[in-house]
Amino acid sequence: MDTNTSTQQKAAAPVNMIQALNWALHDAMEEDANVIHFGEEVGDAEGGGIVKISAGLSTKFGSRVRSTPISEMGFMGAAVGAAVVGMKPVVEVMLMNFVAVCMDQITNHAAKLRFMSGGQTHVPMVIRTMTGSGFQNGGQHSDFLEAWFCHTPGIKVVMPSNPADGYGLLRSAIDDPDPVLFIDHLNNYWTPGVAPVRGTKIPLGKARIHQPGKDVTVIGYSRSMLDIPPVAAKLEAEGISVEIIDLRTVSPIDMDTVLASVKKTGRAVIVHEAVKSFGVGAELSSRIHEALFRELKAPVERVASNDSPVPYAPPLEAAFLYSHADIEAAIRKTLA
Amino acid sequence: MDTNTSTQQKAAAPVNMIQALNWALHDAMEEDANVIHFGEEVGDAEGGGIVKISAGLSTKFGSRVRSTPISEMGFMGAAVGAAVVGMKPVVEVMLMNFVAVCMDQITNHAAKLRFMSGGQTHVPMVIRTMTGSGFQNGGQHSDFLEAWFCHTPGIKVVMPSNPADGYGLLRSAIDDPDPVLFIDHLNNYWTPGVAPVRGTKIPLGKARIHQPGKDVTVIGYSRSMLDIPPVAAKLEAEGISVEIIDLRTVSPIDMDTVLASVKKTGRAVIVHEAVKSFGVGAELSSRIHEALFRELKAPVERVASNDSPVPYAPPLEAAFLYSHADIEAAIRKTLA
Amino acid sequence: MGMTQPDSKTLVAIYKKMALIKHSDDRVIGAMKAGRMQMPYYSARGQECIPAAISTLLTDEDYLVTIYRGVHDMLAKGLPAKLLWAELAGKATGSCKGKGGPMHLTYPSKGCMVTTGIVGASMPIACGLALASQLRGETRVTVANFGDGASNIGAFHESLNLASVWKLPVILVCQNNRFAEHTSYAKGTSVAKIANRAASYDMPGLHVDGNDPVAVYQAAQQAIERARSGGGPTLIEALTFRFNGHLIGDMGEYIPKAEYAAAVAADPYPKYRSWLIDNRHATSAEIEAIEAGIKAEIDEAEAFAMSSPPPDAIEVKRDVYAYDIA
Amino acid sequence: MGMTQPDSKTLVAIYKKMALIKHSDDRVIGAMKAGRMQMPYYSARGQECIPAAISTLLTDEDYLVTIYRGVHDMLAKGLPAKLLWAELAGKATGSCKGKGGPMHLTYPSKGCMVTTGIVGASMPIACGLALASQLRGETRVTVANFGDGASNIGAFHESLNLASVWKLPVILVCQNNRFAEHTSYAKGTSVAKIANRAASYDMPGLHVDGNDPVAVYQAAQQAIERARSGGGPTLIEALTFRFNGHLIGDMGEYIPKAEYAAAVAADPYPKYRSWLIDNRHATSAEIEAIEAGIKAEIDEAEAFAMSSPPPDAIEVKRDVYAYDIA
Ligand SMILES: Cc1ncc(C[n+]2csc(CCOP(=O)(O)OP(=O)(O)O)c2C)c(N)n1
Ligand SMILES: Cc1ncc(C[n+]2csc(CCOP(=O)(O)OP(=O)(O)O)c2C)c(N)n1
Ligand SMILES: [Mg+2]
Ligand SMILES: [Mg+2]
Repeated sequence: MDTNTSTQQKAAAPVNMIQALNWALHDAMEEDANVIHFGEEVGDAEGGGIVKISAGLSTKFGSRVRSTPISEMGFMGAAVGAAVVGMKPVVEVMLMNFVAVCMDQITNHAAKLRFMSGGQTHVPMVIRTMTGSGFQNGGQHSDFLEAWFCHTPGIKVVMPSNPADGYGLLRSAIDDPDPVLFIDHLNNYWTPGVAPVRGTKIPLGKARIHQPGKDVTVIGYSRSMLDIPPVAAKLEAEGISVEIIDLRTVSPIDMDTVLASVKKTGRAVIVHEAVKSFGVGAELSSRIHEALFRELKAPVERVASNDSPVPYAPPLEAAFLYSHADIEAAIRKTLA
Repeated sequence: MDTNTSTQQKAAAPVNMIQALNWALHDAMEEDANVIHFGEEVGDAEGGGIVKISAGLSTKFGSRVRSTPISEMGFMGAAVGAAVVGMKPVVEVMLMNFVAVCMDQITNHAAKLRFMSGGQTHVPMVIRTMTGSGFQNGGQHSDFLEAWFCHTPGIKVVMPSNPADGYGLLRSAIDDPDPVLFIDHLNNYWTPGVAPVRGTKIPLGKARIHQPGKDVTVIGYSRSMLDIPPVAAKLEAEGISVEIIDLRTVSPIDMDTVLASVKKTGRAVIVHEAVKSFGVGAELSSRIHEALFRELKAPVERVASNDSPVPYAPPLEAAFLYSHADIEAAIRKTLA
Repeated sequence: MGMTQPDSKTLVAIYKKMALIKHSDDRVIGAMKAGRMQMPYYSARGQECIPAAISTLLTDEDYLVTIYRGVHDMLAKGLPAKLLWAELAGKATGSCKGKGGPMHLTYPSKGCMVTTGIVGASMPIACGLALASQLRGETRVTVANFGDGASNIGAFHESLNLASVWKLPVILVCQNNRFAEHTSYAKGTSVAKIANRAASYDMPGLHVDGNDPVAVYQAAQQAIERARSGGGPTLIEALTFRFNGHLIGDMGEYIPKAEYAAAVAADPYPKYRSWLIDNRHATSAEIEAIEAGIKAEIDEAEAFAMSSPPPDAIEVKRDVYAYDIA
Repeated sequence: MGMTQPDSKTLVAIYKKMALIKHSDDRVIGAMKAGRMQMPYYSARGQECIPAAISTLLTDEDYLVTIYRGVHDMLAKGLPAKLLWAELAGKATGSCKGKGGPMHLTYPSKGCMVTTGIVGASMPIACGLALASQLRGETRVTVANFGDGASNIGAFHESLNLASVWKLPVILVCQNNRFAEHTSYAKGTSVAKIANRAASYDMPGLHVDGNDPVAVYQAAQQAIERARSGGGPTLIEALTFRFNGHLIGDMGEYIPKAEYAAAVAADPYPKYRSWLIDNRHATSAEIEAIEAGIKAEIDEAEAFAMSSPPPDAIEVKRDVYAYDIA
């Protein structure tokens, strides 16, 4: 990896998500001395993060980048405090399940201080974390928990699916005056993609039409954006035209883009890795039904993971996650 | 309050929720030595709980009832450990927002140990907590957060609305072999209601038809069951017949009862105090649309609180919560 | 690090803050009893000399984080009484526009940064404020208040460890009033002195009589000098008592009668006034003038609060994010 | 409380457990390197004498809670190697039916109650197991394992305080291997010895050489006797090292070369074997026989794991609740 050599950001050379996020951190830190970064193992002495997203940053930016003791409540609260006086902390929670030990600082503090102080203070911090099944990490290291935070007013939730979006969204998340939870997925860290252009920021709250289509809208974000396109390609061969939307920001949802698409196609399918019940898909589905009930040709379908903890053994992990066949079946169901 | 005098449970004399829950704890502890109870202030030396739900229990049951240090992660984990070897802890989290300091033991442990151990262990514990806006308790003491736990496979969520249900559901929750989150609401602790009959348990996962009706199904639970009936009564006068369902168990939802009702009425409105976006209403709405799309006469409506933290000043608290007028408008919308 | 005996001017300044806290508290409770105000109110009556002495050593640049029982801390640090009263009354003119209430008092221009209602949460946030000053090369210090009960929660441990390994300029002030809600110290806390827990973090731990303004002042002075000069954090445990229970309405049945009587007999407020006069730091007339001034200030604050308009309903849509929702 | 010098039989029993842990670990890593197995595997190679010595003092009735790096603890306590290997291999015959994996090993019939992947979480759960025995009037004790890094998280503090105020029969064993993932002890931990933190909870804190089975045995003996006789909890810090990094694949770049070399030179396994022979607790032949027996046991375990069927997909619907879902 070319750590921090942001001069190398040429649209031509493909890079992976790790590189893109590393560049985003680097560029933000270089431009604004208020940007600081901490979390377990993020310093170069500790390897620059477990997948090296922070590589080179402590070497270049010194004490603005710090490896922390294992004390998520402590350092999450420290991020809140620093943000209240205008620092812009990017704090890493190594894996998403560990938010469970520091929810209080995120949901009772970061998300609420602007409101509770009557706007006197605000909390411009980013919480970066990663997750995903498929690595035999078992029940306590694999969950997608974005719905908890989507249900928490005051915080935004961003979940990129590719390197260029990752860069652009992380830059915007760092600029944002309010707390942003930024969730990576482990499944495509090393997959090359189009490189970001230095300084190109992608606004939060704007979805991306990944592929236009006419017959059905399939909405994904994060990991499911790896799975929807191949299914769509298969159906394309049969003459089924799929419009794919990558939400990118999961809260607030870009309903304008979603509704415009579903108004056109009359059909919608939502795909996410988080367990199905009470997930993000439920909110999207209800909003689409509420807004377009008369225009819908079929009920909105949800494709998501099994309502269980994430299992360890590979065949069970496969059974936990939705399959491509599930996506295909859901699309066909809306067309039936 | 007649603490623990369960002989006094006569269906004739109305009692309030506090008394009903106290009886449920008492009767369960009397019948099964494995039932233990702890939390902040629950011992009689500390007043028997801040609203006295635990009054008399430590006096009668000794060290099986304990006031804890302020260390929710510690004592929640202790409940998990005790449950794993067959104790049946009822652990109190004083107010719902404080679950944010002990989420890890609830969601990563209590909810998952049965699955992760391949069924070798299970966690028969009850987490009791209370919440509700309208008491000027501000942003960190008033939230309904049930959706977080509904989205967590392995744990059940129970939210009673009246004393008899409170008693019967708490008894079943204590009997249940899996963890149950039991959420009271502050708004009707002191409202008298029909007394429970000693030993009468209400099965988890079964909704209650509060009132039969023909034109529209209104689904509530917990606090919203105070608000739906008066609105329904008002509309009744106009000839609008409302069927009211009290979910009682919010996860798993009794979809059989819900769908049978909506199949009949063709219309549904969901009302809860939690903030609207990504709330329980979203899951219900999507499931109803998914199952009854062709039968529905109008899209399912959701009535819930404003997507903000709970404010302090009474006029803002009033603006935060849905109003009776909101419920009425939603019902009328489905009929339009 | 010097142990300065504060001069008369300082001693009187401390008294003035104590008087403001004490009288404001009496008046709030009076207004509540008379039905003019209604709220969950956590009186700190009895604990006033702790923030009064500490904040005399702080500037407006220094940061404060406190808890639901923090009106005394906020007043001592400079939150104007008018804005406090309007906030307690839930008015649009309150420091938090009526959105926060007693548990979330905030007033950044005097360094009153955060008030939390979650036990333990003041400490991690204070570490972050201190981290910001450290990284910016400022000499500000941050004071974090918390109770004895809070010393048993995880956030205490994580914060003290973090403050120590990062040598943060933070002063952790445990106002030990012997009770956590209705739970007595020993039932919840496994150590004889909370100050001793500092040893777990290679940090000085000072144990002082929290009812003695001079003792508190001297301990705070050491801690603040240490923090300002880059020496890192200090834990101060100040032993005190709260006279009005956990919150208004609490009848204190759980407090042994003799313990309560002894605590009231040791009420720091009249004791300190006599001490000031006896030791000629102030005359009775000067003290009377201070009290009269404070009475006027609170009269004005109460009148302001009562006559202010409530917030408009639209405010629930504001301050959730930087932009308005819906 | 006596400080018994363990007899030869006990010393050899400890060795046998060490050998089982050591050889199982070598073989797992071998199988991974050969591509026969794949998993996130947290080797405890180097730490084996801690659980080997402690569990010699425990019965099947005593409870154990450990962490992701806990294969050694589980084997020492009695989790059968076959069931371990099948679980690691993700097979239906694994102790957790392939649902848990290395981070969630469980085997209640030998007291192996919970393995957690969340740093710090072993301790509150252990308090609950100990509470159950206390309330039931049993003499069982509970052992909770955790790392040096875990001593900085809130759950440590809350658990030790709770264990102390409730006098719970729990032994808190910190296996201090000097690193938390890639972070060295001093970067994360503000105290010279973790055992010293026991003072914050009015609890004995024992600091021992975790590579010396006799020292570990004697410390554990004190702690277990204290717990069994109602004396309450003890914190034991056992100094050790992990030779295979945080997890397999970790190349250890963050470990100073000299530190690593010194640690390997102090490898407790060959050292203890020589000591046993030199001090005539066992003959070379006896040791060889033990090793051969263990080799056979692991051969069998590996063959069992490899030949076992994977779990059926329907298993994701089972064990979520007492009933099957969907
Ligand atoms: C995490 C958490 N648990 C429980 C509570 C409820 N609660 C509010 S104040 C309090 C007692 C705190 O005691 P202490 O720390 O001694 O402070 P004091 O109120 O005596 O000033 C408790 C248990 C809370 N606010 N937060
Ligand atoms: C709450 C939490 N935070 C972070 C992690 C990631 N993590 C796993 S192991 C580990 C290091 C733990 O170090 P230590 O306690 O010394 O135990 P060791 O691995 O050295 O045995 C970390 C940070 C986690 N599992 N849980
Ligand atoms: Mg106190
Ligand atoms: Mg370690």
